[in-house]
Amino acid sequence: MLTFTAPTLSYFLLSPILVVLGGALLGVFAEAVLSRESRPSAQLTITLSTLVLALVQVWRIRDESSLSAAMGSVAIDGPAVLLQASVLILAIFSVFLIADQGSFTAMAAAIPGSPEEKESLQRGEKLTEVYPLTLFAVAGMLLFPVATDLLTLFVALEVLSLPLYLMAGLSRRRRLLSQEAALKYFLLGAFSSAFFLFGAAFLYGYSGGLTLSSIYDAVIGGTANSVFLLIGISFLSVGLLFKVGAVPFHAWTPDVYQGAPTPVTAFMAAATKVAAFGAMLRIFYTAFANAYWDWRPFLTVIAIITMAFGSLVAIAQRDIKRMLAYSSIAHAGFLITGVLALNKAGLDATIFYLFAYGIATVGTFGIVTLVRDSSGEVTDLNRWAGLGKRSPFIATAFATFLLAFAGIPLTSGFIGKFTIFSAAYEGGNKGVVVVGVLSSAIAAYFYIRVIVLMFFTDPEEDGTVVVIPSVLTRITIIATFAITIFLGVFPTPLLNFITSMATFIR
Amino acid sequence: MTSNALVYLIALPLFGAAVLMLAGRRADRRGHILATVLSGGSFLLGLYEFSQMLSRSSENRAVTQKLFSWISVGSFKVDAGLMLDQLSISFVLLITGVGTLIHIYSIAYMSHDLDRRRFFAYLNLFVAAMLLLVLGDSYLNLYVGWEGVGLASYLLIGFWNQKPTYATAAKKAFVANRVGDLGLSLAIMVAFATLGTVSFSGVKENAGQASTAALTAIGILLLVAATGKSAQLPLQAWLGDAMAGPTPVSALIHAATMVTAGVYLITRSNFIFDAAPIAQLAVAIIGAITLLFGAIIGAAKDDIKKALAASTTSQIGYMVLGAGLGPAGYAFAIMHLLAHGFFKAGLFLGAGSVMHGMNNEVNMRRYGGLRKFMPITFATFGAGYLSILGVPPFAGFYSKDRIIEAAFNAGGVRGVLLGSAALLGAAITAFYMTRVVVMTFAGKARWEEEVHPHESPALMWLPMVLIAFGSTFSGFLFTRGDALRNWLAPVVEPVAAREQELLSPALVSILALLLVVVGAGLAVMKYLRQDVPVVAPEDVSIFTRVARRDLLQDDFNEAVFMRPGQHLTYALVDIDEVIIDGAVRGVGRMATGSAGALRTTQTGFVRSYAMWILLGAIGLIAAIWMVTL
Amino acid sequence: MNPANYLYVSAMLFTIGAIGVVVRRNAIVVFMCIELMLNAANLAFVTFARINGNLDGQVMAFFTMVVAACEVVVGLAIIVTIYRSRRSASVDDASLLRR
Amino acid sequence: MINLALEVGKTPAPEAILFWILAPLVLLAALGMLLAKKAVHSAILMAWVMITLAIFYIAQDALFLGIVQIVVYTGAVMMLFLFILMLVGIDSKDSLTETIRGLRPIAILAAVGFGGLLISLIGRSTLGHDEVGLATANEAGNVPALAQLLFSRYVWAFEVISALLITAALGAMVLAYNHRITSRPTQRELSEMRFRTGSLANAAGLPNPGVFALHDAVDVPALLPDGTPAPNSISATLEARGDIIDSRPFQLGEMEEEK
Amino acid sequence: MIKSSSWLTILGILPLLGAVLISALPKKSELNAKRIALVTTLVIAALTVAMATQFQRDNVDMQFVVSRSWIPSLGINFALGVDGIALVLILLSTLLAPIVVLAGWNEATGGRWSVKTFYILLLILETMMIGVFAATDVFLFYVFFEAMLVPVYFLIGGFGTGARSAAAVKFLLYSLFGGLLMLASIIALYVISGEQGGPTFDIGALSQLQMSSTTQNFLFLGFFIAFAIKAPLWPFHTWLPDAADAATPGTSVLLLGVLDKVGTFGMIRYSLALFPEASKTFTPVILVLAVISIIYGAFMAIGQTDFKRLIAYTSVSHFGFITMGIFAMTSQGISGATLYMFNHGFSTGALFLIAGWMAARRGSSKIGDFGGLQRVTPVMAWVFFFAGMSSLALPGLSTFVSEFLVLVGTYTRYPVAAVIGAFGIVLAALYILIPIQRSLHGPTTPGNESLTDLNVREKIAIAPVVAIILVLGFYPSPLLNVINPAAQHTITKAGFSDPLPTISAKVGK
Repeated sequence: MLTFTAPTLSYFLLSPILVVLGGALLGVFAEAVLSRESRPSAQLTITLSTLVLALVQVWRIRDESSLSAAMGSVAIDGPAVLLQASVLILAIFSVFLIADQGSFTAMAAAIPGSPEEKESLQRGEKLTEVYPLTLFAVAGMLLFPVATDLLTLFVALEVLSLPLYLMAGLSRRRRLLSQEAALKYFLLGAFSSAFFLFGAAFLYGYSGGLTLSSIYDAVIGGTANSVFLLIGISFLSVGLLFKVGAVPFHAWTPDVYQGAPTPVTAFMAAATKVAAFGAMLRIFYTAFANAYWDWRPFLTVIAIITMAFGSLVAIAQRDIKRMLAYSSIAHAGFLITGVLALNKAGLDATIFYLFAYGIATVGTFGIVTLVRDSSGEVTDLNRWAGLGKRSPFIATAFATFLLAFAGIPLTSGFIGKFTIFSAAYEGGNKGVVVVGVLSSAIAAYFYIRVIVLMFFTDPEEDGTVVVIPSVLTRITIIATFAITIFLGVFPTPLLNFITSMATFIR
Repeated sequence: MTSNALVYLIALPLFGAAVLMLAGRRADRRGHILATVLSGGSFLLGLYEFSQMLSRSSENRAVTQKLFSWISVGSFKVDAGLMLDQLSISFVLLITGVGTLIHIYSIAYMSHDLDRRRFFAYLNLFVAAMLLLVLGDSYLNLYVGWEGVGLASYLLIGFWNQKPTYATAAKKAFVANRVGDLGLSLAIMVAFATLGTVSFSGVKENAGQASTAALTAIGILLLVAATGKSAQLPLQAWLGDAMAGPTPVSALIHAATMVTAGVYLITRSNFIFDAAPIAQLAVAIIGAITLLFGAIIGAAKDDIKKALAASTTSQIGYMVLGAGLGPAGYAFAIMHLLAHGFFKAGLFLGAGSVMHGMNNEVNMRRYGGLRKFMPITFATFGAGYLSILGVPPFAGFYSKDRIIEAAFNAGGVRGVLLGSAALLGAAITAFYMTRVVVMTFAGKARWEEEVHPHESPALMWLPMVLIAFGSTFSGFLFTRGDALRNWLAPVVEPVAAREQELLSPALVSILALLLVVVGAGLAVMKYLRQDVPVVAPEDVSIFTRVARRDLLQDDFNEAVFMRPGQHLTYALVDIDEVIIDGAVRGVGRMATGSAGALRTTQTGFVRSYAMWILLGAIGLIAAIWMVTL
Repeated sequence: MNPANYLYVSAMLFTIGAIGVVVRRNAIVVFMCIELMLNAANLAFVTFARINGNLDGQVMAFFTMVVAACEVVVGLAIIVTIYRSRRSASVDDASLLRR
Repeated sequence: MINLALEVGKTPAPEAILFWILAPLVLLAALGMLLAKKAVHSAILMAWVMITLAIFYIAQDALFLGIVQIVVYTGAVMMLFLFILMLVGIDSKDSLTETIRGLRPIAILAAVGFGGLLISLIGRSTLGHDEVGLATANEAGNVPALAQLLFSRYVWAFEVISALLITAALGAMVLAYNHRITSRPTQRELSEMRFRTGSLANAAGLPNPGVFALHDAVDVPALLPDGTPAPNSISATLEARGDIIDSRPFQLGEMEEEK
Repeated sequence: MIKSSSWLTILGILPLLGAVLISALPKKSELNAKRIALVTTLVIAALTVAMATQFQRDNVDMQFVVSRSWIPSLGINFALGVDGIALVLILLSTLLAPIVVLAGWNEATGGRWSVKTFYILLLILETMMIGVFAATDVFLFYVFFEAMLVPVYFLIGGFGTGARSAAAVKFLLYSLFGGLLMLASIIALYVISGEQGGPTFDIGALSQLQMSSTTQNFLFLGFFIAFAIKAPLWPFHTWLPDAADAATPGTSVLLLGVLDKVGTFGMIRYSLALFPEASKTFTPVILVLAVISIIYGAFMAIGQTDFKRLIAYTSVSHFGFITMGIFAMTSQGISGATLYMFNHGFSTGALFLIAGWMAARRGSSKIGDFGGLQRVTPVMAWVFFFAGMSSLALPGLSTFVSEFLVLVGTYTRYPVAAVIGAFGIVLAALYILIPIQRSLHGPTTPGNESLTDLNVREKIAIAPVVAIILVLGFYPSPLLNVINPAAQHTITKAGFSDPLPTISAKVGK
């Protein structure tokens, strides 16, 4: 007869995740008990305090290092803390944007154009379910980069994905597009997670265990030939690369970025990238580290294609959100070079880049929410003409974010690119560096085109205005702007912090 | 020996130029006087230096003045230094002397011009630059003056640049000169690279150790420089057009001084040419060809100034020929240069006087019988005429015959050819100069009715008279006891004993005179005995027509340099636009195009997105399949 | 019997599912094909569990089923929403977002 | 073929027989699912695949999973599918023409390539050890052993997955639940509305569909007394699906004219 | 007295202070903005001259050195310092700045943005210019190098004429492209330095690195292409005419006069110093490009119909000379090239300012639209003529000294290149004289009769330029004495020495 030993979970180490999950449950509960009118403010309070509390918890566990927080399913180490903190900070800013409820439909179930929809809008109802959904997604994102077995990874992947699928379909305006985005995101997401799972199966078959450490051990001392390992790595990568939007697994990105409500786009562009790359880093740096000879070539090719494709196709975009989507594809390529580096510098640089990029992304989409006409957000690039004249500060902030994306010095993006490319060079991937640099040159073109449009083209009288941002949105934009500049000029504190923290434990 | 006064030779006229330029209209009233006084002051200073020099032994006559270190980089060290030796002083006196006279002349000649002040500013600038040219103690200093006179020449040719043709003429002069300057600057580079110095003394010292090839290269490049400045083939074409400038300018710059700078350069560089026989021969050949070339053109010109300009080309050809004969010819070249300075200046001033009295008419076919109206002009012109023909005892006789003689004595076929050319040139010279004199002063009056020829004012004829004295007596003075040759001796090596004499001096003189008589006679026959038509006859031989077109020099330049150059320019402009910028834009278009093409992969169909994922996965496992094979 | 045979079946099922996602147009069928892929993965897990002699694979397969069930709920909700808006369940009709 | 037969012969247990019977069937069913024109056929075939897989699980000592597979998957998930299928049109068919140019040949190539490569790779793999079998692991019974793992080693994931379930519920509610904005009209209000507004045409209720001898199906609109069809006699859903049969052929007047 | 280490920082901060002051002004006070800008730039110019007097001429080390840790985790320092070459270029920048402000007193009006913005951008640009020449940390240099693009971009695009925004974009993209290639090389240097004893960006330390020749060649190319674009060298030049055409005259002066020098400065400071071996390898190619630039630029200038484009192409030709001088690797070549950079700033600056004034008065910068200006606006015509003479390197004017040094320096090592390049002298006469003939000379053409001559402000602005051109033509020693030790140091460090005269070689035998 089996004897059952009760599992030991370190609730302290898991507290960030638990806090967020708890907050989400509280949100669901509030949804049930509170009146419709009081929900928005209550939900916002719950969500923000949850996230802040979680951030505090992350800070409290910063010096911990443990593989046994959850029976070996979770590793708490430096990178974990950094990535979780990044996710939480980005989530807080995103929630600020989400709280500006102009972007969400009042009644998701109502048929677009139906009287119910109109009625609900007229009554000024709010879709407060977004908050708990966001928290669930955040919980998944917190877990994804710290999970150390394939099972937890898979569960975390789904926990972070499902709410996002839903949230993508909740746009207030152009709901057909939004629902279409949700459908596409969902179908492709499920498709790719099937690949992930299939890959996990083969890795399990190869190593005889589900944990990353068992894979690591099997790579070093296993008796099997590497076929299963390779199949496993490949298919697992398909799932991960899908999440980060690498070519050729990128196709969902522009459609979903465009269709989803802009605050959700901000959230998923910034935070999902952190989570997904965090997981990638952990998996490739720990489980697969010694098999780098097998995965590096194909990941190199993907990095190159991704950078080039993203930069190139962005040129042809006429919609600001689609353009940013392709830009995010290109950035995924740059980030993969950091994974490829497979050294400490690469780890540090990738984490820094993720944070810097995420901050700038949230800021960028925050500004996108502000440019509107009578029918909602204006994302047609041509109608952004003359924004610099209408609203110089917003335009300047936007230009700064774009310059950060382009990697112009004195912005965080430059430090990010510099560190990540130098890590890649150090890792021996000189070709990738060259392609990266050339892609940056191409990318500069379309960023600059937007700047030209904003500053050097005369505005058309087409009713496009920059609305006065709400306090929360304003905080988001100002804070992200400040961080972007600060990290460009004085990156040292953060770089040092990351360097001192970021070491994976196995 | 050092002197502190040399710089003032240059500074005086330079100061004048600066004042006249900067003061603007305020200096309109007295400016010309200031300029003339300063130029005269320079002349007096030159005379003073000359007298000082005479009081020293021939070895110690040269004086130098180091002003400051001009350029010093690594071993390339050039001081702003001046050097006045026997060769320089000859030029200084010519420049300032003739220059001052022409200043005086111009006061009257330009009295009606609103921009007279500007004219005098240029004149002073020219004098200063020319003095710098002859006083510089290194090739680079010389170069400064060299281009400076080019600038002054450009400004003066284009003095009336509101006439587009004059502006073009000025530009042409500058560009042609620049080609020559290129030679000079390259010569300096070669000199520095091989000899490590660019000062005259240094080059002279080191020339002995340099390879003949290097020296030949320097020599040829210096010759190129000389051809540009001195209007020798193949860079002669600008001089005729340069007559666009006011006539005093033609007298001073394009006859007496600047155009002879090439001869100065070659003579100054005698140590190089003496060690580079090929270069020296090239000099002589260029001189010989040019003297004939210029003379032939001169014979076909109806414009009095252009005829004289062609004559200048021809006469400088003599000088260059002389300089190309080496030690045997340097002194004669310089002598002819000085004599030419007088008589050609006189001729030009005479021409100016004629124009002055003829409402600026330059077409000799519109002259005739002016002798009666302008006696003084006729007399001074006549002195210059006789001098250029080489009639004894006028100055030209001494210098030109010596050159012809030296040419014959150059030895072998070379000597015969060069000498014959020089002799033939003398005959043609006689022809065209007689033609000029006859058409202008003799025969019937052919001018239009409203023209009232009159003698020029004293301010104009006085300088003409003084210069006429020069053209009459200078030759005699120079040759007396080989005065000039001995004077120049330490600068240009004293001539070696004559090895052979193909023709005796007397024989040369007789031959030359004979030919002169023939040439003059022909001209008299053609232009005095027959009536000169007012409009140039069109039914003339092909040779005449070609000569009238300046022996096709402009056509040649146009066909060989200008047109291809223009076509090249237009082609390059197109290339820049279409190919180079086109490539840049093409990269942009390629990016946009491929972006547009790649964008179509985004079909909007979720199934095709899934297909991408599937294909990606297939790509991955295909790669695995390959590596594990 | 060689358990690898199950793996072959699993691979084939996975392939069929993947192709189904690409070629079928009805969103529900597409979704079913994805479920097929998950099941194929499960079969692989179970087979590997047997090969490796531990039950982790079976636990994983069990979790997969739970996840799949949740996915089904969310997925079908999305599909129904779209159907209500467009009166169509064809994924091809949802192609407004492009370029 | 011979090899195959030999292998079948060598297999000691009935598992092999089971496998070689069911494996082709499951693949055929999957293929059928892929190729079936009607969605509902696909769903039925899918259910068969799942049941077969459950049998495979049981055959591989995964008793618990096999049962769960049948109960959860075949029982719940597939029912959900069928349910939704009913909702959106049970017999809607995929049209045969491929809308995306060139997709079909690529898909066939991809299928062959993907499957072929995968199988060839699996065939090439070695694990370096023989099949261990689950005898030891299942010593105390499959279910207790699984429970042991589930509640100790994997308890964290087990906890987290609850978030997934809540998300799913919440999501379904967000997307499907149409909360009432106005209060529901009472019976009285409804009847007042019926009589006081507009004509009295609908006062007696809508006509029933298909009231003919030839046709009494719900998808045939009723004919009004004047002989015209009454479109509002059939369900809006059928109308939306386009599943309506024209009622004109059954019109009375036409029959008279035939005489 | 100011501490030696504070000089450069003060110089760099002052313009920013001015910019802050201007931005604090109320929106409408244009005149005050101009005044502040003028005063600030004048003060900086005066301070730079004062600093230059403190410069120890014979000390080849960097002077006025300041080094603070900036991003220690990447080994990046805020390190400034100047040698003779950098000092001269900083002088050029700060002297040109007040001239540009004064000369372009009204050029900011009619721009896309307020006059205030123009001067703020201008002052920011001045900081960048000082920084880029003073940086002794490669990373810092790169930051200035790239960040400089932003104000220029806005200056061209916001205040220029014609197709300004297209030109600004072309300029920016071109420069960015080059900059990114350089970034790749910088990254490599960083990594290599990390492998050889600690990552650093210090030029001195980087020049000690051991690199395989292949690596060196590639890294050299990364730097060189960036500089060649900046300079601009054929065939990377096509952005320049567009930019110069579109920008305001003042901006163009800074663009041609200072910004482009960053390219040639970079070649001396970085290409030669960091990659001596690769420099040797690529010298033939570079010389060919330089010679092509000289001749090609000249021909293109001859073929232009617009003053601004013409001047831009003359610069292509001049930059050919500068590049040739640099890669001749002789002290005359490098000193000459450095001096050339300084002189070119003033002579081309003068040309551009006057072309700008002419265009402002006439409303067109087409050469054909002018005619007979010498009679109408004599002073303007004369100054243009003077600047033209300077541009064609008339002896006695400053450019002659530098051009001749470049040619002599090149000839001693690469005679063929020097000889072909020297043909640029002749072409220079053409490209200067043809427009002079067409616009200044000839009869006054319709539309030009009533143009006004230079006013007092303009005369004051241009006078120092004329004076500098003239004085340095006769007395370049103050600059040469500063440049020479640094130039000598550069070639010595690159492993070269001046070729001896051939006769001394012969004598030596």
